[in-house]
Amino acid sequence: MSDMAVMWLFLLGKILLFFGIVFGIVAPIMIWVERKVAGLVQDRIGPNRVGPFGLLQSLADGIKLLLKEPLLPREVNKPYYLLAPIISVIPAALSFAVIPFGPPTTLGGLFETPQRLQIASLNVGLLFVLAVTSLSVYSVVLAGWSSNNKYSVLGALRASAQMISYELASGLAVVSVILLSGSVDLVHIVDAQQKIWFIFPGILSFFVFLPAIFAETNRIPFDLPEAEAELVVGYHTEYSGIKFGLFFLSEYSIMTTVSAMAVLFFFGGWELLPGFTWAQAGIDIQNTLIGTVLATSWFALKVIVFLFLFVWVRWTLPRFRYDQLMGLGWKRLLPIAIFNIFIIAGVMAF
Amino acid sequence: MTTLLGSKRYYPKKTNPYECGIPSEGAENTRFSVKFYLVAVSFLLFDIETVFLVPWALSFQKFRHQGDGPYLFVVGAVFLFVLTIGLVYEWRKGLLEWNR
Amino acid sequence: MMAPADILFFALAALILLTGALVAFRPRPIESALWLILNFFLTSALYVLLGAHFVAVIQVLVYAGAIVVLFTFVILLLNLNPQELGAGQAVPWTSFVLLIGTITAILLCFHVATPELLRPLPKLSHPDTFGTVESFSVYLLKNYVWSFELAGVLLLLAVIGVGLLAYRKPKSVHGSSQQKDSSKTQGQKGAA
Amino acid sequence: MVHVSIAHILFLSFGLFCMGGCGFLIRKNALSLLICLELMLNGVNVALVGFSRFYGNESGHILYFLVITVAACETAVGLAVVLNLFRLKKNIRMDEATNLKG
Repeated sequence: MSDMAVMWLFLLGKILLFFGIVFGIVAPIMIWVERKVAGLVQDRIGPNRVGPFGLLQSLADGIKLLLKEPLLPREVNKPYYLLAPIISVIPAALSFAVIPFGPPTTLGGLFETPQRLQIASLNVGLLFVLAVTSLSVYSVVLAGWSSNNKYSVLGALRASAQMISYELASGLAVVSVILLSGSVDLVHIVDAQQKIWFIFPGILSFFVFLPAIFAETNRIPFDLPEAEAELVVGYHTEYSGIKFGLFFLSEYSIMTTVSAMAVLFFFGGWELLPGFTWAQAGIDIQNTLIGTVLATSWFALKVIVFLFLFVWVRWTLPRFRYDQLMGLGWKRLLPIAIFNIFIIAGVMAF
Repeated sequence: MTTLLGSKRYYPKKTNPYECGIPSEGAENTRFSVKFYLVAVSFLLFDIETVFLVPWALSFQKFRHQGDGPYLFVVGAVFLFVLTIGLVYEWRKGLLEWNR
Repeated sequence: MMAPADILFFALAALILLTGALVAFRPRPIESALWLILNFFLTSALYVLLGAHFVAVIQVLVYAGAIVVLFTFVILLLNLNPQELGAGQAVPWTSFVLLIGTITAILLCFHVATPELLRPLPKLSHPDTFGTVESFSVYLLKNYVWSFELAGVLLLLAVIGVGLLAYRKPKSVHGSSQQKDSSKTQGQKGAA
Repeated sequence: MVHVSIAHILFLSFGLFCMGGCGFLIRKNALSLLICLELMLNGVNVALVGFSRFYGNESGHILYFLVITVAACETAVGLAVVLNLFRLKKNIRMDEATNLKG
């Protein structure tokens, strides 16, 4: 009975911790970092009034969005208009749930068997993430269509066409990861990288995956759907207040998810260094608490590097033209991904 | 939440479709290019091929341990070849050109 | 007392039928499509209940994530008004209710007459591996290689078919004639 | 005391198929027709997965895969036809698509 209670508390703790971290800390801090880096790149200060170094700026913005007048534009299709932001949060939250954020652990002997540090342990974790992220198209389409504004519809069509094109490329890149690891369980994929990180054999698929995740999150240099100059801001033109805030929040949380995916697939998750495991460094990440904390922080650090890359790229690169964007997806990344699968399979077979 | 907290001061223009401050022009229900359909349809067909590749990729190591690696490679290579024919067809036909 | 899994099954079945009815009878195609997504989700949950984990994921990935996306795209692209859609019904639906009711009654008699159909589902011999991706993949590639390859060929044929249908006259697709057409329909709308 | 049996699964499958079929026959626009066709295929899929569970082997899952492939191809080509129909007639009403009628 007490074991059950501990299990439930552990599960509850995982859920609260993770959602708290992601929606309460990571996303707001990401927004703050984004604006600070923007300031840095553009040689200005960025937010500096609210809290130390403007750290509480996101909180202030959140409160502002919450307190804003709930505006319902006249032409919109009400139920679908209200549904779209909620739908945008669901894939973001669901895809988080299956990402392991640390090695399986006994938490320093608290449990008999190692527990996985993920909210929902699925043996089809990778496919689940692919399936759930493919649903984020709907929030975009729904938002654009229900807004009944031509900029919104055009922005939504562009955004979703771009998302599905690059989803294909990232899907094929992931096939080569499956080929290398022989598993679709995210923890097993990390375990398979103890000898060698998949960035080395799968360098090509990484270079397919990276632009693909940038494009799927609609970030510069792939932010054409939002192209302020031509399309106002795209599919969420008609949204304001907390409804807009939800889109914003889910964008940043999806960014965190895809960064975590990139680290899990290609950079060994919480493994220490390529070819040099924690065990070789004399640290037991499964049975000691300190080892678990170290490995988890190491994983978090890798994810943060990726997130920084997102921000850095945004403020450095210009925007693509739409035909260039589609051309890149279909004529470069897709053939490269297919070729890459062919090569990896060939090398593995013979 | 916002319904409780937010202020409610509507005036008619506020709820107009957004158009940079000037009144909206042109019909809202414009029809869009068929290009978007082609992107979606290519995505659908290639997505299913990807889904078919997943079981193949997953069982590759298992078959390799049983010495059936080359066999599975040929199976996958034929499938990939068919997939590539489709892609080349689209390319040659100009399906992938956005600025036709 | 019913087992929780059984209760869940019946609840899901009821919801699936409800959403199915909404798909079939909502007037606008976009609403049908949205209910169809929910229907596929619930069906996916049902598949998990039936031990088909991989199939459940594929249901979401392919049906909800790709096929219905294509539908919504076309619905958005055409952006049809009720008159162009053809409002109303082609045939009164009451006749079908009668027909389906008859078939259901016959089926019901058949089920009651064959009691082995009403027995609880048998225990699985390998409940841990049944329906997982691993066992599915090996089963597919051991026994059904030809179906695997032929599915690829079928997809290729679909690509070619779509190419032929949609690409017969690339100029007229979105050249000047398309614009003329759309302006004409808009003019009609304005007049009406 | 009610158990889930193969009969229940088949009834669900049959129900879905009928909903789809009913919608298919009474709707006038081609888009709804195709959507209802998906619903019918989904009903068939439920039966396949149910039988797979009943017999305890995965052949049904494989058939499900093939059905999904066919469904995708059918949707792709069907929607291309609908687009062409719209280009020709400026509507997608099935009761007006009678060019092939003798």
